[in-house]
Amino acid sequence: MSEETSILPAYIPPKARSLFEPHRLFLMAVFAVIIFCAAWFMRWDWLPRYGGRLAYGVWQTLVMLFWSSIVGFLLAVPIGLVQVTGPRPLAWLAKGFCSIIRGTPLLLQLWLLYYGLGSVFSQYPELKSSFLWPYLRQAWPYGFVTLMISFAAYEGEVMRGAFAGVPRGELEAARAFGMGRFTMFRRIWLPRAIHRALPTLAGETVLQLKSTPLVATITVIDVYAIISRVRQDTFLTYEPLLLLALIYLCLTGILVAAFRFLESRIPTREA
Amino acid sequence: QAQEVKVGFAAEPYPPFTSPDASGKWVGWEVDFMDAICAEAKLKCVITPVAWDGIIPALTTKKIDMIIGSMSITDERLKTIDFSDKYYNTPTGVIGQKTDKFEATPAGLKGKIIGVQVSTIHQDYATKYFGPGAAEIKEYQTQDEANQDLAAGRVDAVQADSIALDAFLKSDAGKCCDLKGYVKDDPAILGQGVGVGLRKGEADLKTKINAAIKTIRSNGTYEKFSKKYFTFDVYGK
Amino acid sequence: MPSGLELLSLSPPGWGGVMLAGLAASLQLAVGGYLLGLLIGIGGAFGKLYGGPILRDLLEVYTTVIRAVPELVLILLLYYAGTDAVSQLFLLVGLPAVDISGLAAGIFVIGVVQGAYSTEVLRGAIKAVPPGQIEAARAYGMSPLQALRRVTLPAMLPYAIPGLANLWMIATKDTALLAVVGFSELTLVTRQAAGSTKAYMTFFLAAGALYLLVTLVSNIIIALIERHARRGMPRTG
Amino acid sequence: MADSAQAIEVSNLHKRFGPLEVLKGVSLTARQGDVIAIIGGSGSGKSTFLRCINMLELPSAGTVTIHGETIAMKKDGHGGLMPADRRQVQRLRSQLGMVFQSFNLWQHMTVLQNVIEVPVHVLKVPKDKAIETAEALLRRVGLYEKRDAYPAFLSGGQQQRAAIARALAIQPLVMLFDEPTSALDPELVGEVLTVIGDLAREKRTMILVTHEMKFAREVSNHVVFLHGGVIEEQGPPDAIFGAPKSERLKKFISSIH
Amino acid sequence: MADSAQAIEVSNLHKRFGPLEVLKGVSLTARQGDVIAIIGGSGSGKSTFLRCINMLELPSAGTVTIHGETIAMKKDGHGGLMPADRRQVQRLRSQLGMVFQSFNLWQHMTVLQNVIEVPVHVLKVPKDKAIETAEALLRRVGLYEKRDAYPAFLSGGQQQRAAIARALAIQPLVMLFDEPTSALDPELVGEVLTVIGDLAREKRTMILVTHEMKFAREVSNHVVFLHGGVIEEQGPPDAIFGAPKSERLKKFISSIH
Ligand SMILES: Nc1ncnc2c1ncn2[C@@H]1O[C@H](COP(=O)(O)OP(=O)(O)OP(=O)(O)O)[C@@H](O)[C@H]1O
Ligand SMILES: Nc1ncnc2c1ncn2[C@@H]1O[C@H](COP(=O)(O)OP(=O)(O)OP(=O)(O)O)[C@@H](O)[C@H]1O
Ligand SMILES: [Mg+2]
Ligand SMILES: [Mg+2]
Repeated sequence: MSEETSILPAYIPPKARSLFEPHRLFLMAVFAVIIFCAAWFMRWDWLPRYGGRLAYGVWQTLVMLFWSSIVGFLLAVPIGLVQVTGPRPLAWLAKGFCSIIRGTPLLLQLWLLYYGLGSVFSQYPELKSSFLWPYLRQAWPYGFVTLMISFAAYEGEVMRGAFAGVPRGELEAARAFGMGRFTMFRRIWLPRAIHRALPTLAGETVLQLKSTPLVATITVIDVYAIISRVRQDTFLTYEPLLLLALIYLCLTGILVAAFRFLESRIPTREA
Repeated sequence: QAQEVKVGFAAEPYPPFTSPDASGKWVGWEVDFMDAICAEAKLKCVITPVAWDGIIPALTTKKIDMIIGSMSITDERLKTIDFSDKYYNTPTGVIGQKTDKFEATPAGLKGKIIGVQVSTIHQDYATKYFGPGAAEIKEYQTQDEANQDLAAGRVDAVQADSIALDAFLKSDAGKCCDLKGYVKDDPAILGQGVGVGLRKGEADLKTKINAAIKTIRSNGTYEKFSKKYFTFDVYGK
Repeated sequence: MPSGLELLSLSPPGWGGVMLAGLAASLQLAVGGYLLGLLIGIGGAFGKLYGGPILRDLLEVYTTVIRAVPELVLILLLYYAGTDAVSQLFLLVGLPAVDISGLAAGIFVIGVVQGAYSTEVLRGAIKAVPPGQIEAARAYGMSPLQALRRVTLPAMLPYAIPGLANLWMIATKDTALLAVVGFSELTLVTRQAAGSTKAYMTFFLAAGALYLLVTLVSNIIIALIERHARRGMPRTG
Repeated sequence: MADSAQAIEVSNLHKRFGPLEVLKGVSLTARQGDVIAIIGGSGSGKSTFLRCINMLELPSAGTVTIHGETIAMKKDGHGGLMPADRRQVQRLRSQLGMVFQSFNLWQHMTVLQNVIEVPVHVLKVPKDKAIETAEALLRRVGLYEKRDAYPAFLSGGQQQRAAIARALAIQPLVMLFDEPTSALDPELVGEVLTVIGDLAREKRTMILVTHEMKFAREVSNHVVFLHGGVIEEQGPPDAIFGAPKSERLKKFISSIH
Repeated sequence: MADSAQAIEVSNLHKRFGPLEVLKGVSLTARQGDVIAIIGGSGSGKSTFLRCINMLELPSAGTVTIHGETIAMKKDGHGGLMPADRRQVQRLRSQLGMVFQSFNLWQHMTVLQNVIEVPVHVLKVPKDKAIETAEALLRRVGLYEKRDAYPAFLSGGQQQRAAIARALAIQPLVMLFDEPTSALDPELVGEVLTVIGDLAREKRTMILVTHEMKFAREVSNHVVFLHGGVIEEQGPPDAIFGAPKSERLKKFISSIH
């Protein structure tokens, strides 16, 4: 825990350092050896047969992740905000929502929504003959709604902390200069809160990425489901899982890099 | 002293083959089957429940020694693990809503949405024979979920093992539906039946098990405990 | 078929007792894994912020890889491949093979996973502490550890609590993954009960209620901690 | 200055924090172009008074009138007051510039962004015009080179100058300065003095809290000495500094070394 | 004072922030009991210089010696320096008291907790003794009534006094003050002056940055004028303020109004 690097974060952000420092080269070499061993000593003959389906699965995963976290986050902002500012009844409502969603397993929610609510829908002949039925009988709307709600609840909690953590003086300054509540929120409070919550949000989005496979239980097929399929078909233990790990690693890498980029847009002085 | 063998069971219940009761005891046809062959082969068998997802690695890392879990023998799987001879094989059926009249043939299922359990031989079969004509083939993680969706009207037909379907049709939820018939056999896909999963290279154990299966088939033990569960011969052709 | 409440009674044939035992097992795992994760997280966050370039890169690899790879994969790899490797190693040096308990392995796996997440949560929280306060601690000759304990940790708590609370919620539910190694925690016994009795709604709702209960109790405790942590902070808004 | 219109009138202002009554009835009138200096011991409630004028602290009792418009208040149910009409407060605030004792710069914006924020997003000045004004102001306070730096990387005095520029950029009718020169060196203090003089000549009104008596004497045309929650004495600077009447003020003045 | 032992020696200190070289070789020697005032324009590097002495900023070049012990430095691989031995820095720091320009009180502790924190947890003074000392100090700076308040609820001056009390509580051999009176009223400035005088009589060494030239003149026995990254001029206060030699200093002094 030495102190040297902490003093000048603005001038030597980690990314500015070369990719080719000795220890990084070493790490990359280790990684290459692992890949090589995996490719050489393990069975990959099943790969071509599933290639197309894997690509489709990755696409499905990304679509689910993208929309559920964007819409979920848009919901999370008001959920976090009302818990800090009130009004009281809304704050309680938001708190209750977060507690219930965060307090129960995602699988259960998915299941209740799809098999519970979904089968209630099917008991109404009017609904069954309406233009909505083609959507309601499909699985993805339920999967999407469940994932989105879950993200909103978890991120609502994160945003609550972030909103509460913005220094009061900066909000006062905004108020003192006659900013309306909305302008202050849009220009000062929200950006400050988001910036401060970014590292946590990055983690939560990765978690969301890994929650998406659950939609396979209601017949929405993503990359995880395809890999399960491979495992069942071949009874191979590690190979499909390693490929899955690699795919998730790439997706996460992209996510993390994107968040790091956002974070570094505003330099902060660290101690 | 008898050799101790850890038998892996799928921790998820699969009645009437394996399911735990509320006191934690495992019951079902496959439990009786295990008891019979272990007695025959003079093995001391210990039930070790492992979730389905972890059952193969548990076998390969020697946390268990064999798997009794309604595993169908296929060529693809034989590349990874070994199987004993088959110990049961049941026909494949198709069910649908009572109000909906159709047959379990490609023509009858044209334009229908068919539900199957993911990664089963039924999925492969449905994809090959019904896929071209059907509106959609939906993959479910468990058979129960497929059945529920049939009752809810979100799929038109479900193809599965006739025993599993039978259990469903007899239950309250299954009142909506009836059996539309058995599908035409295709051993290349529907396989060579269900066998005991074994690690590769344990020829000794495999020989013992195969011998035991043969014996209980011929001395009537097999028939005796099967009667408690089924009205027909689960061993199949 | 027995009614919903009979199914939940505490002694067989009710599944209530089994479910409570499952809950206890889940909590044991969750608490152990969470605490281990917190320790790793504190070290990791400080390593990332103040460590040398090599340490930082290694930690970056750790957090990225662990967070990226689905927990199921990690558990299968760490539990099966990991314990296998340890056993092989023991055999090599002539010691008897060890049998690592499911609980220990589970706590270890959950801890390692949670550690990666809490590293990031804590890193963000530490960055949110006004740098002057940490500088002041240094300026008065506190050792890094002291500054951490006396100033940085308490000062960053208000920013870290929501994220850490989320992690705790996740920890209680991640224990479900340990079903893969045959650990009888709440989700697995719920599935077993539901699968054996076909009373899916009853058991899933019961499990949901148990999880919710854990959450509500946790919420109360977290709110108390948070109120304490926010002492000295004027209300924003 | 009797002809000048009345810019600010505070009457009988009370403020309590829990058991502590900080302001016990303070009244003050400022006409356009007035520069009023508020002096007093640390903790005597000077900042609180300024903050009550733009309703950052809600007074426990009393009224504030800005350019003839009295801020409407209503009971808040906890024995205090709160503004009856939020939009009114907001509108009046955008005519008040404020320099905070602790600067309160927005940490996620550069100096320039801090300065143009209010003109562009509240007053709807076109962005390029706002930047032009802002750069001129930053040049004036000697901060042009630092316009793209984030506040966390500035020296104390630089932050204070940024805060002053931010307040000036909205060209407010009334300016509230809370110790605007506390972190500045004598040369810059002189510069701020000039700025305030210019503003007064434009008939803008200023209320400033300061501990630098020399500065107060030079800059203001009216000095208020706050003590024990009330105005102990007030008057033109020469009278206050030259011939203090109250014992307390005499002691306070005498300690100027 | 030639007989006094040497307390602090800074030699040829350089500090750059990226492209900006703030200190371009500053050397300074303080003997025990010295009170050195550092003056200079805003942004001239005064705070940076103080912060380099206790290694809060790492110098780009140069050495710092405290009570005869030179802080060992090594290259950090990015063209800068870092302490070779962290424990040494830590030990030396606990003999240096510092009052920050922005106070940096610990927000999660009350005033009293802030003051006893270092004595109890670093210097291992028994808690009741520490509280006794702390309360005496708080009384001296007039903050006894606020001992159980959290910093966020204090006025600017009260925070500054708490910060001074915190620094005094460790009874350091060397005190570094960064504008310790910026938020204080004249009476309190007088009080701080007395405190510093007392400390100097106890042979403690002080380096203080200030913008109040009067204060600098009264309190110090040596004045340093920092400009353009170097010491433009230094000497006894009377010489500096009475007969400045450099053009720059003359201009600076003349602006004291
Ligand atoms: N962490 C940092 N990163 C980049 N630049 C910095 C940093 N800290 C200080 N500076 C710059 O270094 C210069 C000197 O700053 P310093 O705080 O030492 O000034 P100062 O003499 O104390 O001024 P003041 O009287 O206003 O407090 C300033 O121009 C400032 O912007
Ligand atoms: N939010 C608050 N809660 C409780 N007490 C407060 C709060 N704000 C200020 N006070 C108290 O009110 C009194 C007046 O504070 P104020 O900030 O107005 O003083 P001031 O005259 O500006 O002093 P200074 O010159 O030190 O800045 C102080 O005793 C302070 O401790
Ligand atoms: Mg004040
Ligand atoms: Mg400074």
